[in-house]
Amino acid sequence: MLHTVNKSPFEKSTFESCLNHARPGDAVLLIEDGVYGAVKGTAVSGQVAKFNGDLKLYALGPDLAARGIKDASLMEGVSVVDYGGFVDLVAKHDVSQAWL
Amino acid sequence: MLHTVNKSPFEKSTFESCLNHARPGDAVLLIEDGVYGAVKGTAVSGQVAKFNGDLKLYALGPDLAARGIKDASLMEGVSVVDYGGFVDLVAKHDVSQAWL
Amino acid sequence: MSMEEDLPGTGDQKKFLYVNRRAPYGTIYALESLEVVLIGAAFDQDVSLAFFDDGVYQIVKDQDTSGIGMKNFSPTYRALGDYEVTRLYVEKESLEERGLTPDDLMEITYEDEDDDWAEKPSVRLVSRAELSEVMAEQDVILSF
Amino acid sequence: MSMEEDLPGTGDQKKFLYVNRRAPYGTIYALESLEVVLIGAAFDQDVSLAFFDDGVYQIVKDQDTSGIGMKNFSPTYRALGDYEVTRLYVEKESLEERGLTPDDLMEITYEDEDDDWAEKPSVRLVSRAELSEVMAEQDVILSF
Amino acid sequence: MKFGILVNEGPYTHQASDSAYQFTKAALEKGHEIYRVFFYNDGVNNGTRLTVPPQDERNIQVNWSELGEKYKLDLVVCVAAAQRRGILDESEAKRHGKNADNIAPGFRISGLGQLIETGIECDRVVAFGD
Amino acid sequence: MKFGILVNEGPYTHQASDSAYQFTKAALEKGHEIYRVFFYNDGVNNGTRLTVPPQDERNIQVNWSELGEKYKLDLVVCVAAAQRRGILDESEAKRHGKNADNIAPGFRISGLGQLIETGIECDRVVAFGD
Repeated sequence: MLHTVNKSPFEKSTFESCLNHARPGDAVLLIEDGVYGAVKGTAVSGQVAKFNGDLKLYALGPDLAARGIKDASLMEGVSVVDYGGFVDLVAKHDVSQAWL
Repeated sequence: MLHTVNKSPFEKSTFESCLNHARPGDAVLLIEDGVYGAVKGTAVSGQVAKFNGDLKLYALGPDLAARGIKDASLMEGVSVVDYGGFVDLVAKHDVSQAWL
Repeated sequence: MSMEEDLPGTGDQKKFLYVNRRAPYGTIYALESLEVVLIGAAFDQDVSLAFFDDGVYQIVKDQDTSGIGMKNFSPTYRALGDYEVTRLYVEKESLEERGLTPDDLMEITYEDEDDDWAEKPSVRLVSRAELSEVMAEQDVILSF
Repeated sequence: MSMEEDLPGTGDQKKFLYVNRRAPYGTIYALESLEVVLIGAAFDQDVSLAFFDDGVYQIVKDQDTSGIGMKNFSPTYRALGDYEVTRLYVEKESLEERGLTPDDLMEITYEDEDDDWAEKPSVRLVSRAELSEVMAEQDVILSF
Repeated sequence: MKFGILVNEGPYTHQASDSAYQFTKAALEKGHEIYRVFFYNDGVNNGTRLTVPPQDERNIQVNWSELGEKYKLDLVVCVAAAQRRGILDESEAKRHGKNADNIAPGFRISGLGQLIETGIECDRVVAFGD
Repeated sequence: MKFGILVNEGPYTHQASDSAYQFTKAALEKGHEIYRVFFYNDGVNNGTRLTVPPQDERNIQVNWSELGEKYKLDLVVCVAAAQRRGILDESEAKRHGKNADNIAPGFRISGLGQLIETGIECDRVVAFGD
C-alpha cells in the first residue's frame, strides 16, 4: 500500500497515525507540508527512524525545494521523487491511502 | 489575556502550544473541537492538568453538548460558559488571541 | 489491464473502505463522508467504515447540537444498517486515548438477512493491528 | 469608553502583533498574513511579527517554488524593513525542535533611522518565555 | 464595548463562521457594539448569495445578511482575498470583465485597510478560523 | 493505467488543488488515462470562473480548464457540495431561482455517484485534501 501524508508532523498527528497503521513493506510518500517529516535531527525524527526500514519513505522533491530543504538534510533511507515518480509509486502499489 | 483554542488536542498541537505560551493568570477558552481538551482521563489530560490552576480553563457549553460531552466528564477546574459567557470573557480580558 | 485482474474474488464487487479520522461539527468532513457512504450504498459494492483517531467522536452518543445551530447528523449512523452498510470498525486504542469506552458509543445495528433477520451490532471493536489488516485488504480507500 | 483609556503611552499608536505559526505553501495563511502586514504598515502603528511553531519555516532561506507552480513570496520578508516593519521575533525552541539554526534563516535587515541609517538585523531570537512576554504586551494580536 | 470580528473560513466546511455568528449575536444581545465583521482568507466565501444549502440545514449567508440588516452591521469582504476565490460585486465583475457577480445582500467588498482600522478602532478583536 | 483523482479543497487556501493538478499532468504525460477528476468538499470552489488571482500568480481554475481541454478530461463538481458553497451552472441556477451562475468552462456538475463510479472503474484513486 502507498500512504501519502501532506501535513507537518509538528502541527498535526497525521504522520504519526500513518506510521502506526502502516504495515511492513508499505510505502509512505511525504508531500506538501508533510515533507518536514523527512528531515533529520528534529524533535520527531527519532520517532520516524524507528519505522524506517520496515517502511519505505519517499519525499516529493518539488515540495522539498519550495521549503528550502536540501537533500543533505534528509534522514537516511528517504528517497526523493518528482511528480512523475509520485505517479509511478501510485501505479506500483495496489491501493493509495491519503492521510487527510 | 484570553486565549481561544478550537482544535482537538489529539489532532493538532495548537492547544499544547497555547499552554506552553500562556502566562500565569491567563484564561484559555476551548471552543469547537477544542473542547475535547477539557475532558478528564484522556491521553492529554495529564499534560493539561499541569497548567490547571496557573491558568483558568473554560469550555464552551454548546460545543460540549454538540459533541455529547457531559459536565461530569470534564477535568476539575474547567468552567462551562455559553456564548454570552464567551462575550464576557473577551470583554474582561484586554486582549484575545485566537490560536488558529 | 482488464478490471478483473484487480478485483477480489467476490464477483464484480470492489472493497470500499471509508476512513473517518476527524471529529464532527468542527469541520464538515464527517458529514460529507457520510453523504458519500449513503450514495455509495446504492452501488452494491463491499462497504466498510473505519473510525479511528478523532473519527471515533463521530459515533459518540447523546450529541445535542441545538446550541450551535447545526444539524445533528449522528442519527444517520444508526440508519446505515437500512442501507446494508453493516461493518463499522472502531479502533480500541483511539477510544482509550480519548477516555472513551464502547458504552459511550451509539448503538448501531443491522438485521442479518442470512440469520433470520436477527439484529446484530454493526460496530466491531478492533485493535490498531487488526485495523491495519482491514485497511490492507481494500481496493479503494476514501478518507475525508 | 474612550479610545485613550485602552491605549498604551505611545500616543495614538496601538501595538499590533502578527503571529505566524504555520508553514508556507501548504496553506495560504503565511502569504495572506504577510499581505495584511504590508497594508498595515501604512497605518503608523507599532508593529511586530512573531514566528514560532511551524511559522519559523516561513523565513527559511533558499526557498525555490519553481517545481510546484506557486510564487515564491519569501523575498517579501526581506523587504519588510522598507515598510518600517523591523521587529521579527523568532522563537529559539521552535527552531531547535525543527533541527534549524539561525543560519538557516534568511538575512532580514532594516536601516535604523535613529542610528545614522545603520543596517541592523530585524530577526530577534527569543526564548519561549520571552516570546510570551512580547505577546502579553500587545493591544491587538492577529494570528493566521 | 466596541468589538471587531474576523472570520477566516468559509461556510459549512469549518465551524468558524457559525461560531463567529453565534458570538456576534450574543455580543449584540448584551448591548455591545459590533464595529465591523471582516471576512478574510476563505472567509470571503461567506459572502456569496449563490449557496443553496439543504432545506434542513442553517443558511449561513442568510444568517449573516439578516443579522446585518437587523443591527446595521458592516459586513466587509476583503477584496484581495475575494478576487482569488471568485467573490465579486457588480463593479468588481465589470472591472475584471466577468459576466456575473455573486455578492450577497448586506456584504460589501473593501480593502485590507478595513481590518487594520478595525484593530485600531475597537476595544477588542476576536478571530475565528481553522 | 486508469486513474481517478479526488480534489477536496478549494484553490489557493490549501496546496491540494495544485498538487492534484501537478499529479494529473504528470500522469497524463506518462501516458496514463485520467478517468475523471472529482471535486468534493471545498474542492468544488475550483470550478468557479469568477476568480481573479494576482497577475503574478498561477490561475488554478484556468490551469484545470486548459488541462481538461487539452486531454478531454471529465472535470466533475459534486452537486450537493457545490450547492452548499455557491457553485452553480446555468440550469442549477435556474432551478434554485438564482440570477447568476459561476461554473467555469470544462467543469460539469453531477452527483456523488460519479465518485463511487470512479472508485469502481479506476485502477487507482488518488485523493488530495487538507
